[in-house]
Amino acid sequence: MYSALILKPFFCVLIMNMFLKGWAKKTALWVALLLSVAQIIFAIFPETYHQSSFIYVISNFFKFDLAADNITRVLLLCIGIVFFVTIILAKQMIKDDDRRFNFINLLLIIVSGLNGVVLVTDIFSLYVFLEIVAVGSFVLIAFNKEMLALEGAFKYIILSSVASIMMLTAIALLLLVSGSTSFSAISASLLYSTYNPLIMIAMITFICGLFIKAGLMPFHGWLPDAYTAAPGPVSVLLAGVVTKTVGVYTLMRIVISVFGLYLPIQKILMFVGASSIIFAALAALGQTDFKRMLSFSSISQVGYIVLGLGCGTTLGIAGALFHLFNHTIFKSLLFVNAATVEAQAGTRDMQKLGGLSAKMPITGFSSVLASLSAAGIPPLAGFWSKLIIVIALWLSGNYIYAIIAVMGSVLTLAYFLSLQRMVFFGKLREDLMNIKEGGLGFMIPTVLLAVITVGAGLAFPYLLNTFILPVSSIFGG
Amino acid sequence: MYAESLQLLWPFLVFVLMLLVIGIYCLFATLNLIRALIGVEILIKAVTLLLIVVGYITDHVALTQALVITLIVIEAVVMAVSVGVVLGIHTHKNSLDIRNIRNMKG
Amino acid sequence: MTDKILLLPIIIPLLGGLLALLTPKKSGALKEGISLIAVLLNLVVTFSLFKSNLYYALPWVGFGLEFSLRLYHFSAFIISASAFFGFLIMFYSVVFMRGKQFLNQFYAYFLITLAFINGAVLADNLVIMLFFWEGSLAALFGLIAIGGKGAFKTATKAFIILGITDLCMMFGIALTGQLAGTLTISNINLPLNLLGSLAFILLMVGAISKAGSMPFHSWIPDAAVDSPLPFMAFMPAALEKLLGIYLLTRISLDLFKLNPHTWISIMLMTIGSITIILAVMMALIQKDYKKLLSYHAISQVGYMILGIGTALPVGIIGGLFHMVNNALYKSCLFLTGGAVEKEAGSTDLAKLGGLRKNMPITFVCFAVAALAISGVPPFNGFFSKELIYDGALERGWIFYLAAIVGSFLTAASFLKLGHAAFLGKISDENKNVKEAPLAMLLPMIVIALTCIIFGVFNILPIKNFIQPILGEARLGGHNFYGLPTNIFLVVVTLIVLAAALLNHLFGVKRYGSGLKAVDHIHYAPGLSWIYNKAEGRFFDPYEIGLNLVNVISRVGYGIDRGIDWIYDKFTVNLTLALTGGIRKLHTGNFSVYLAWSLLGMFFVILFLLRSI
Amino acid sequence: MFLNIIILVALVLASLWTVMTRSLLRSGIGLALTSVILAIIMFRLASPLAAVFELSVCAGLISVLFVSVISLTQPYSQKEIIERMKLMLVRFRLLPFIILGLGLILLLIKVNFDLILPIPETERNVRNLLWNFRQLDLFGQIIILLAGAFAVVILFKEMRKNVR
Repeated sequence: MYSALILKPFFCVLIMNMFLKGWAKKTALWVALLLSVAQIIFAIFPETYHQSSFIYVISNFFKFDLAADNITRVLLLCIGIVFFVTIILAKQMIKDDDRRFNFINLLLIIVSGLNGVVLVTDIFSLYVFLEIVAVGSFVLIAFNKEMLALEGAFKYIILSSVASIMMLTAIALLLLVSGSTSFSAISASLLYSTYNPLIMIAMITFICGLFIKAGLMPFHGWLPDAYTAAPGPVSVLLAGVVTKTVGVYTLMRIVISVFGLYLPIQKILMFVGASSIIFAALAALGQTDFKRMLSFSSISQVGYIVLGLGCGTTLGIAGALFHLFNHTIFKSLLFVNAATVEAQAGTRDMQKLGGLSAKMPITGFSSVLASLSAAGIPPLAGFWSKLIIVIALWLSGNYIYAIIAVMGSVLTLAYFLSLQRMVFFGKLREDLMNIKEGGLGFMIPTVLLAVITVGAGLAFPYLLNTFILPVSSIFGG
Repeated sequence: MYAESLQLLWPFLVFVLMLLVIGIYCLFATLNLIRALIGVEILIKAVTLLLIVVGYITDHVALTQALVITLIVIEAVVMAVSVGVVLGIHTHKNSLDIRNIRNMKG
Repeated sequence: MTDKILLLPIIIPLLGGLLALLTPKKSGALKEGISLIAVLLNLVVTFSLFKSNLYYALPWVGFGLEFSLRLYHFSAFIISASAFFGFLIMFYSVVFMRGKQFLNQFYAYFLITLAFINGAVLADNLVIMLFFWEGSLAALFGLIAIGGKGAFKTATKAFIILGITDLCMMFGIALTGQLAGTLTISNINLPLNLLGSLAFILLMVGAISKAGSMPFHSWIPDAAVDSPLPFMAFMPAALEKLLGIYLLTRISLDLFKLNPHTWISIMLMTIGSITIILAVMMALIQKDYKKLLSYHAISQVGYMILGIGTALPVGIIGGLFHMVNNALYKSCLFLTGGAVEKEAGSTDLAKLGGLRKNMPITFVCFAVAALAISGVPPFNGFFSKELIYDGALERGWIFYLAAIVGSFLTAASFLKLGHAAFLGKISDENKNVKEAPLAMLLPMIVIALTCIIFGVFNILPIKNFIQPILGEARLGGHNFYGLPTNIFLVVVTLIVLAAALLNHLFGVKRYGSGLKAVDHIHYAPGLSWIYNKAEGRFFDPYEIGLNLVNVISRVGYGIDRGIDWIYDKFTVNLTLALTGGIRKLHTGNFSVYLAWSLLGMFFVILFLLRSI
Repeated sequence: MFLNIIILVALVLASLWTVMTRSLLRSGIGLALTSVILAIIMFRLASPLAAVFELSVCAGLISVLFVSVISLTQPYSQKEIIERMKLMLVRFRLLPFIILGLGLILLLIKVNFDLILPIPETERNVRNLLWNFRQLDLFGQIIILLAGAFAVVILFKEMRKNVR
């Protein structure tokens, strides 16, 4: 039944392009919206779907080896939400029907790929779906074919290709001992040969490839450029789910259920996570471009997730997962705000902005919410996830990393305060006197994501129970 | 028989490594966007060779062939997209110089 | 059911705050009604809970975090006091804030602050306390930020300073939890060994910075200028003192056993003394009503910390009593300041003067509060200061000296303030100033009356509220209410107060001709001949003394600005340098990025092969 | 094995030439040559189907792609070309020595891998294997081809519009 998640977007694209092209150009948007809502509902209530419905009969025809647990559900939910938001933004920001149709098609392909990444149980199929997402992202970054966008796309292409090479090398070397590419076969064969240097190198090469895809600190060079240069909806998609799924979720999945948590790997994860937190936050502090600052902030927040993962305890991984979810929500929200500001004010340069809060109250208020959540101010959702990560680090004896995590929080606060001061507070510039709040297409995602941020913070005990349980189930079996 | 075939691994591995170094060096040294893509191509060739060799050594030829076929298809698509991006840069700058794509820094 | 009632002091203001936030902008009366009902309900609930001992625990998220609240005499006392101030100041702000901007947010943050402070006081788990504590910080940020232009910068400053100190507290809580093996406050009882002392200091930093002690004070004077005035009466003057000193007392008495022989006690007393002297020096040279008061708000914390730092029963009782008294008269003073600002339109002392006739009731309230803060018998400040003097003298004359000098300067500065604002000749533009409306006068009158009652009948608060906090065992059968026992101290105090008055009169005579300060005879008719007689003799010492005070004030100013510089410039520049370096590394060349990635992988592999 | 080594050396030489030759056009042709040599190795290592794909897609399609792009873009002015020739030589001069040194040193070292190889698989038919066990990969190929089609639509077709 999970194969439907991959098949549905694909068949939608196929049918819309083959038979109904004239009609589909107008309605593609609504079809995609419907799909995203279906995915959100499926992620929250997986039981509601009937096994006998038409699409499932079709999907049973394919022999896909997929698996899902509760972590997957969280990711499917994130993908669904960001998918939804991106479509509405695209409706607002891309006016031309033809171009929008192409955009939606590629978006559907990316979602199909993301669902595949989340669900596969085979390391080579994982690579295939990662490439699908990557190719889609390349095209979407370069969608407007502006110079900067092409530049960002090219850097992404080169670094992503190198990451793919690393992962393929690792896959080939792992084949030497496992003879198969499925997760279970590899993890079973690793039991006998973990401490063989060749296999060790293979594992770490794979992890480094994922580091590049996730954009962690020494491996992050492409990320700020790609995020900054991409069109508004694409930045939301990239920052919200693409790098999170492709890099971070995959890292979690591979480290937890394939390689297993060995101490050296844990140490590396924690070190890389901590360096991302500190250095990316420092880099963010000096930015003057709205989106570029958000991109560095994204790197820093991913550092927290990896730090929690590297901690290796159930609590740490639960915190990492929760932070992944929170980060998806608040960073998408901030990128939506950036898109709104750019569309209304015509610039992303924060030195040319100021005092927008008076004219754009919803955008201003929601960005404050998102910033505070990112900085870990109670009672917003970000506080809880960071708290869990810090507690987990402390309990597992990694005191220095716990302190670094808390310090990173202060830095986060610092750069978000400077962002707020430069963009939303202060004196309104004279050339911006006539600025207005963005249209409905900006406001729906903004309000939706802001509500989720606040709601997740308040409903935290309930959410934690739904996050703690899945992680322990992974450790159990 | 296993041990015998395992002895083949090292020489092949060395040549794979040499190809990888050539590709990486090309990425570092080139001043031309297309040559950067050619460097990536050479990296992919190295990995393809590695996969085939591993399949031969472990006697999983069918599996590695299946993987390599998929890999080649993906490679072709990625290259098509990259060439599209490079052409886009060329229409803007009328040049393929890599120093044109250093606008975003800091 | 009965123990769930403990949630009410948190839920009522919180709900009220959210409702106030959601009410439409135009319906002013609705917001005011909601806010007033919320504070009133809060007052009723806390007062009705006053004598009870309750414990409420909600099994929460697991891993050692339990949502537990505990009500006993101390926390009941603090939440009742904060409910009392919350009610009065809310009553006052309804009139004061009318017609200002951001009303929704003001009421919402006000009530949310109240809710979080109640939560922090009631919490019986360190992490839960931290949660409410940080929440109140966020609300504080909001309250300052809605002030007007420049307010956002001040708010950021406050946020950064308090954020850093809260960070210390966070580490302190982690360390305490580690040492004690539990996070439940009532189960912790640690010795003050090396790690224990470290934990104590970290927690203490959080507590005294909340209370506004040096060197964590520098946002308060800025906030006095920028933020709405009822905020000043509410947060720095009343509630933050209550909360900060509450925590300080808890960690000194319950979490750790502070006794007079530890260096921590000396350290606390030193911090207290320095705060008293430096802040009051700063207060002396201020020329703005609100700013002068805000420096006193800092200086008075010094007395409380000094009192608690003595670790003697008499000192601790004095410190706690002083906390209550300070909250009373300082909020009263700020409220009079608000009345003056509202009616006369300015708080600049140069523009004020002679308001006594136009605003008689405000003046009387001011006079009562000013006498109380200066420690004049029989107002409440006198008794608490006597207790602190007693404790300080027992621990060392130097601390006593600091306290008494502080007292002298406090009295002097309030004479100056009262004289400049209410006495003297009224300026032309202030001719038509009227008395403040009744809703603003009422809270002042109530608080001023309480000042007198707590002074004359000091048995009431001390016996009922404060002595139980220490418990019978520590008191050892002593009682601390009634008249001061040490006559020597009383005499010294009176001499000092008289000296302050004399000093003031000479100052007026010498420099106040521009003010035409004949009115000071009305102020103190019996002393005029002493003043005339002593003019020649006291002339030079006064001049020298004034210069000396000036120099010390300048030094104090320098220290103050120095601390400010560390917060404002140094950290910022350091981060900017680091940031610039990291930004320079991003050259935009993808082969550089590729090189980082490959180098990163190289080192990771190296590490891995080494660790096998 | 000796023949294998010779072919491998040829592969490395071809790729070196691809990277280092001055003209981009020759570089594209060199890439095709590398692919052909790789295909020969694949034949020799019992992977004929993969070799056929390598020949048709890499040596054919991708090389055609590169060559057509190179001829589409007239990269430099005459002066620029001369300047770049020098730069190029300087930058790539080290590469052959590095490769030679690396190859010699590593080939002389004898490394034993202490590995337990897996059991040989039972399914020997590539087509059956692809269809029965790697259906997801096949499906992925279709999706990525579709993505490639849209990429071409977006990046190439609309570009014409812009250029005119």
